[in-house]
Amino acid sequence: MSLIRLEPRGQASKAMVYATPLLAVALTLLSGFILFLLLGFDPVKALHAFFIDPVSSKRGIGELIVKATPLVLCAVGLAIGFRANVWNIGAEGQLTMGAIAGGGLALAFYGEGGWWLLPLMVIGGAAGGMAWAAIPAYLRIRFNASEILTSLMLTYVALLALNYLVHGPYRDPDGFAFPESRLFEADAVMPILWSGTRVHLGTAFALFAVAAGWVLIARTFIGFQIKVIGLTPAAAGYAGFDQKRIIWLSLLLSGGLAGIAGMGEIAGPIGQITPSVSPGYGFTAIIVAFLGRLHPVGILLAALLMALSFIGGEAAQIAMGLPKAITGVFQGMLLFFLLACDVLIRYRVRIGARRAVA
Amino acid sequence: MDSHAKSHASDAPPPRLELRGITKRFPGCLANDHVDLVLQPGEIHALLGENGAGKSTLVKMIYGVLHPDSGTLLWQGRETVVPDPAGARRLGIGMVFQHFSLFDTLTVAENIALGLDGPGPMDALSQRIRTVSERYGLALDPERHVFHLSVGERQRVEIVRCLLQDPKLLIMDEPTSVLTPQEASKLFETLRRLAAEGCTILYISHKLEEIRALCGRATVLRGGKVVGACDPRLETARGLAELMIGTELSTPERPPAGESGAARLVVKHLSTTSDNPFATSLKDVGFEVRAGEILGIAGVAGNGQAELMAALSGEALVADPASVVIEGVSSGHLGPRARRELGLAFVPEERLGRGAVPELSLSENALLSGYAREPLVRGGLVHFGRARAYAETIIKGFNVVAHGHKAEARSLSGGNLQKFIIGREILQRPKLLVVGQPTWGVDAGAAAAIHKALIGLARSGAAVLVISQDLDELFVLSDRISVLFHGRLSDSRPTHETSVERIGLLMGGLFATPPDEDGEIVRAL
Amino acid sequence: QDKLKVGFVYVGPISDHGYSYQHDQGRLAVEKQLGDKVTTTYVENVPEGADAERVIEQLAASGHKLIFTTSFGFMNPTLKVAQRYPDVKFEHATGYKRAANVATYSARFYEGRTVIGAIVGKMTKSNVIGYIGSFPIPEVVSGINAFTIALREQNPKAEVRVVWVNSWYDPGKEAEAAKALIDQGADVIVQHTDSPAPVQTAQERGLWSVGQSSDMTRFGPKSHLTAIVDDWNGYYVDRVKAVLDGTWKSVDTWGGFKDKMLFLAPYNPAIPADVVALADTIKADIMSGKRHSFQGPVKDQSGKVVIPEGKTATDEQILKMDWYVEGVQGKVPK
Amino acid sequence: MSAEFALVGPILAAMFAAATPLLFAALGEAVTEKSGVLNLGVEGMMLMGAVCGFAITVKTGSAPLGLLIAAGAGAAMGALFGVLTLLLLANQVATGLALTLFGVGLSALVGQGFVGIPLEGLPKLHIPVLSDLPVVGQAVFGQDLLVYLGIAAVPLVHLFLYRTRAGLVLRAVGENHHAAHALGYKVIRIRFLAVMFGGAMSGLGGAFLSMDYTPMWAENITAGRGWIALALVVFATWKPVRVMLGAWLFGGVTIAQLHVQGFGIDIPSQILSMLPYLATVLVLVLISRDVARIRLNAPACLGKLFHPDS
Ligand SMILES: Nc1ncnc2c1ncn2[C@@H]1O[C@H](COP(=O)(O)OP(=O)(O)OP(=O)(O)O)[C@@H](O)[C@H]1O
Ligand SMILES: Nc1ncnc2c1ncn2[C@@H]1O[C@H](COP(=O)(O)OP(=O)(O)OP(=O)(O)O)[C@@H](O)[C@H]1O
Ligand SMILES: [Mg+2]
Ligand SMILES: [Mg+2]
Repeated sequence: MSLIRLEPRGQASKAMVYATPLLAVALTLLSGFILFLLLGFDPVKALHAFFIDPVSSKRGIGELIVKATPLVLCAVGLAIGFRANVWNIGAEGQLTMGAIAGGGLALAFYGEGGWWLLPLMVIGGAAGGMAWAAIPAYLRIRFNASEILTSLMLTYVALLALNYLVHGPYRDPDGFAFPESRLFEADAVMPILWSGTRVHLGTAFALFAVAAGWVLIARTFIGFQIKVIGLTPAAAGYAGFDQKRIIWLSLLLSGGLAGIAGMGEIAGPIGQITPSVSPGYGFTAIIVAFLGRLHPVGILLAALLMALSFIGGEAAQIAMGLPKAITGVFQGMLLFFLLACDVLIRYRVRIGARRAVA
Repeated sequence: MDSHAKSHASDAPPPRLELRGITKRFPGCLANDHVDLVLQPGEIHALLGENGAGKSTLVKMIYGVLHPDSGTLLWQGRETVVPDPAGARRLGIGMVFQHFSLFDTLTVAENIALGLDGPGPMDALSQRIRTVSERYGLALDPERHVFHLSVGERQRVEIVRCLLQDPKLLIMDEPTSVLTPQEASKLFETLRRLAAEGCTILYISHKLEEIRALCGRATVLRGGKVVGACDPRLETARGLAELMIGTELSTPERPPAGESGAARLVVKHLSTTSDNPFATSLKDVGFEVRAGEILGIAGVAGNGQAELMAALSGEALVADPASVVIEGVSSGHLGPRARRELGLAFVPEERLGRGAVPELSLSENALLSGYAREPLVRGGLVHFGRARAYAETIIKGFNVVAHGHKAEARSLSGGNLQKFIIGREILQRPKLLVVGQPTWGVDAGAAAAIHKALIGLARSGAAVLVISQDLDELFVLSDRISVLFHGRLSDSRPTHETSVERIGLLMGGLFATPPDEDGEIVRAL
Repeated sequence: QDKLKVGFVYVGPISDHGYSYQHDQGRLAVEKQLGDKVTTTYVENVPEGADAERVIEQLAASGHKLIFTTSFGFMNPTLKVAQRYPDVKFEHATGYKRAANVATYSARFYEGRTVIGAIVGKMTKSNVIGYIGSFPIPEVVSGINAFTIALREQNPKAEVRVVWVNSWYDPGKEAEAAKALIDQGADVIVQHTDSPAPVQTAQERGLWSVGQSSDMTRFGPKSHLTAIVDDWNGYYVDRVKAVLDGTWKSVDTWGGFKDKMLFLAPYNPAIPADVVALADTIKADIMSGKRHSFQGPVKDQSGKVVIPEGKTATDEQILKMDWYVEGVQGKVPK
Repeated sequence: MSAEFALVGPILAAMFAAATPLLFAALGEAVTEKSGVLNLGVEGMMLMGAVCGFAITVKTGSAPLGLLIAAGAGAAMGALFGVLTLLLLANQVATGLALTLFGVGLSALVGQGFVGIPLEGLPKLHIPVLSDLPVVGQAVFGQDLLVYLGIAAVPLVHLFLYRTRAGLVLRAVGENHHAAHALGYKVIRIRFLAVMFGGAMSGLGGAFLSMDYTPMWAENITAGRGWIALALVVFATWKPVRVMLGAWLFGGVTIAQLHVQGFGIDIPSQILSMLPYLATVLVLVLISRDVARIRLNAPACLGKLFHPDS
């Protein structure tokens, strides 16, 4: 019998819900301090570069928001699906399809755009992501094919499709045959919300998604159905909740949000269609969703933290030549601590052996 | 070894097992409070108590699944720590769990091998399984997967698993709640034989008549404490029940049925096919339930009850809409929600995990089915205030013991959760209520309350259909009884024109019949 | 006086021993030669997307006065940042857009391909050449064409089979592509991807190979004929000096052998002396301007003359090249 | 025509090799998942195996030692995952993804000094007559040793899972952890071992890449193969033999599309590159309709957290 053991709490501890992230960050700082020290970097400077420098200017805060935007959009949708046991891990592909569809509209109406073009692109982006997510949904419902596998495989297909398009049909005719589209014209570019930064309209969509996601989860009957299906499918069947509808709903919703995220990237900070629209936002969003405990507000915070760890890694490279690889290790540690500390919400740690029996 | 015994005269053989001051605390509840218990070799000893009295907790500690916080355990006179179930098995303790510890996708032989230490090669084990199961009359095919088996057969697996290790103490936690009377009496024969061979049996059941017939001693637990001991053969069932609950038991009155009213549920030529090869297909089932009456459907689980429940609730749709008619509306093609809106309410056999979501609060569980007939959802938004109020109405109206509407469903004892679910359905004022196994595993007090509520509902003009394997219960509740066997339903008989024996015989199909003629014979009887 | 801060943005890890590695060698040359007057900073593994602009701006904002952005995908982000930081000088590799404070530079990689085409033409026995392409961009397509023209000049029966792996660096995929080409009869593997896997595969099968980006001899000493190696050292040192001297101007530099922006890795000793001599002659002719990689008449796959007799391809034609010359199998993906 | 036919042997040979890293990783993950644990960190574990195996081989010159350490490194990553998910009850999906992120970074860090160093591949089997047989000679008898090891692991894992008591206990734990606990099995310990086995196999899969397939170390050398391996486990409904068939299907289509390109057929390479993914989805759709079979093989407790007192 071990000396340290976990004892279930009768009820989840409210205090721990808020305390554990702080504890995790403290542990990360401590172990980061040791890691940097061991690798021969000034730990105080490194941690400062990681966590403080990036957010000590308006531009930095703006960049943090820009980076968190697609993560929030993808993760809110995914979280709704995960709550219903719908394992969409292909948000990256849906994001890419959103970029392909939304960006395709920008190119199709190049030179003849108007105020209507951007709304059309948003709809197109959402539709592209939804269409891509509809395939796993259909295959799951009609053929019982695991959406884990199909959505992942379709991600690779989407990335290759994007690659094909930028080398072919989407290629800038005046671009010396380089694999990029034209730069979008003004009508097809997301307006900047915060001047002097790159914070764009996509952020408003992300915030709206957080609010709407919260209402959906916490207030609506659909949200209740999702919860029941996720926890106990048999009870959902008993209550008459339509699982197929929820599978469709959650895949289309997460696909649509991912599509908007992708379209927001190309019409926002990128401004054209390039072969790599996303550095893995769709995958990172899965971690974000769980770090945020599948709750929209939690996701917002988790996305900001993830974004900070990415940007902090760059800042540390620039400020003190910390190699990129260390960033990955450090990020992994942060995530491990965050995930591990959550145990304290439902369990309390008991030290000392169980009373030896008889 | 005997000389080590401390508390007994050195010439008397020590008891097989003695518990002294066993205490076990769970977060928020004291499940066992200084429990003392003595079990002699060869005795069949009953452990009685209401739901949540702490019976399962106590025997799990004997078997090494849980560990006491304090107290001592003496095995054959010697102070012993049971570290884990494997240790218990080495001592010669076997246990059949209340909730089966079986693995659905493994075969019978594999399941049994998992419960043995050093089971040897599979072929030899299969042979041993056959031998033992024949010797005790517990037929089993070692090669079948468990999810093919009926509940009764599953229990046989557990029993055979214990018997294979020649136990000196066999613990049985509510074994008969899933058996037909005939199966139960066969089990009793087996147990008596084992006892005669010197094996001690610790027997937990809520069926007090059984206890009276089987056990030579009984220990009664209430709120985790031992509150008494007796010889059950000298007590009445009522007396035992009152010992358990500590107050007087009220048995439900059954006022005579009034004029039976309009047919609320009409089932005609209901046949099902399923892409699940392990389901029992229903074959041309037909019956009707009228306003004001209770129809009982008897039968051993696995004869199509699950399929019938699903076809009635709408969880499974049937090909011909007209084969299920609710309130005059052909409903075979309607889902549960639409059927609820027609006036159907439904209590499934599985409470936790179908009738209620374990992790959700009672107010959310009130919403689970309450949304259909109570104004709990408005414009797509949940009205949590009303859901809470509804939950509190149920809790109050049905004496559900729980820490208010915020309590999670899994924190309730089986009986209290069942009262909550039945209350939730009844308070929706259904025109038709379908109930599966209303009191399985529920203690006598709660069972009486549930029976009273069902009868009350019927007398107030609703139609009630009860599907159960507990014949005593069906005879208390029903106006008419039918039997479901191999997917076919017999014609119904008024309860007073038939007997437990006859129905029991039909349920077991204990007559030689070519399978394709089952239906005919059932009908003929 | 403060040292000049110079920033470098790489698309891959500096440890790739290929494209980004070579750029970083240039940075190290700057440090070595001008270390008392400059400090350098690099950011590796920068994705070509929304992140690039942030990294570039971060460098500009943190006092870097000269910033090299070393991948095509950084073109538009570089220009956007350059607009906001008019007093910072930018150098963008392989792009075609310039501004007052943005210069561009690239190497005439195709010149190297002409030389190896001649070598391979002499070395092949099966007359089937396997060519592993990364992405069908003009730089790679013009390389294939320059190679094929020189190849067929030596060996008119030789043909080139191209497999695109859609990646600059994926050892596994490149090895698989090399195997497939070898199984189809190729006895020389030429690559325009950055990992040494094709060289290793050719060595294992006992066949010839040509490396890319850096000297890959040690991955296949028996197989590696030579490699086209990028060399940014001289250019980077020159440009940093220009900033220090105040003579920096926005120009477009497209340098070849003559400008020392590329060179060939040491020839495999197994190459016969006459072939080495031939290669050296061609190289010398290119440097002296006597020879051009695309010297008319050049026919496309349909047999149509695209570059007439007596003419050479214009820079624009090369920069936009999206067609194959005769002798290449298949079509350019579009 | 005959030219194309002559390619059957080489295509098969290349297919067996291309499938090997997937096979190792997916077999290991199948065992892990059979015990009820979903570890999405395969990519990270493969990378750690790849870099450690390579580094040790370079440093010591001993390939067997390198393989051993690769397996050990993968197992250590698995153990880390086990500590987090089995002892500290962290969410398995998120922890697996974090493990991949961590593995990518750590392997790059460890491998910094090993980039650009060449390594001899592992020895190939050459059986004098058999290896020279037409068509199948190369494919069946001329492969690298690890290729045979991967294939040999299939029946071994199958026998372990379905013919030994330990395998039975492992499946039982994945099927119903509460029941297994009630019977006295150490659910957490068993799962820990299964996760470490999965890690070791992933490590070997990664080491095959860095020590044999393309004997070198480069950041991210696995290039997403860990994800494909994960998908193959679902594809195979957790059955070892089907894992192998899935790996062959994927490897085979990958190789075949490269040949199609080599012949100069006028289909964009990106479209051809989609084929392995699409083929996997297609076959999955065809076999998924048998709900009962999936139910019979899917570990019912997959991804669920277990605590003995609740
Ligand atoms: N793992 C657990 N954690 C917390 N409380 C528990 C746990 N197991 C049982 N309890 C509580 O301990 C008490 C005794 O439970 P136990 O299962 O022993 O009752 P029982 O007498 O077997 O009831 P029943 O007749 O319903 O089977 C109950 O209040 C129950 O809620
Ligand atoms: N998502 C939820 N899950 C579970 N319980 C909830 C949820 N949201 C609210 N509740 C609980 O429901 C109860 C009442 O919620 P709410 O404040 O919406 O209703 P109210 O304001 O009392 O009702 P009314 O709208 O009629 O005024 C509270 O106890 C709250 O904790
Ligand atoms: Mg109990
Ligand atoms: Mg209110």
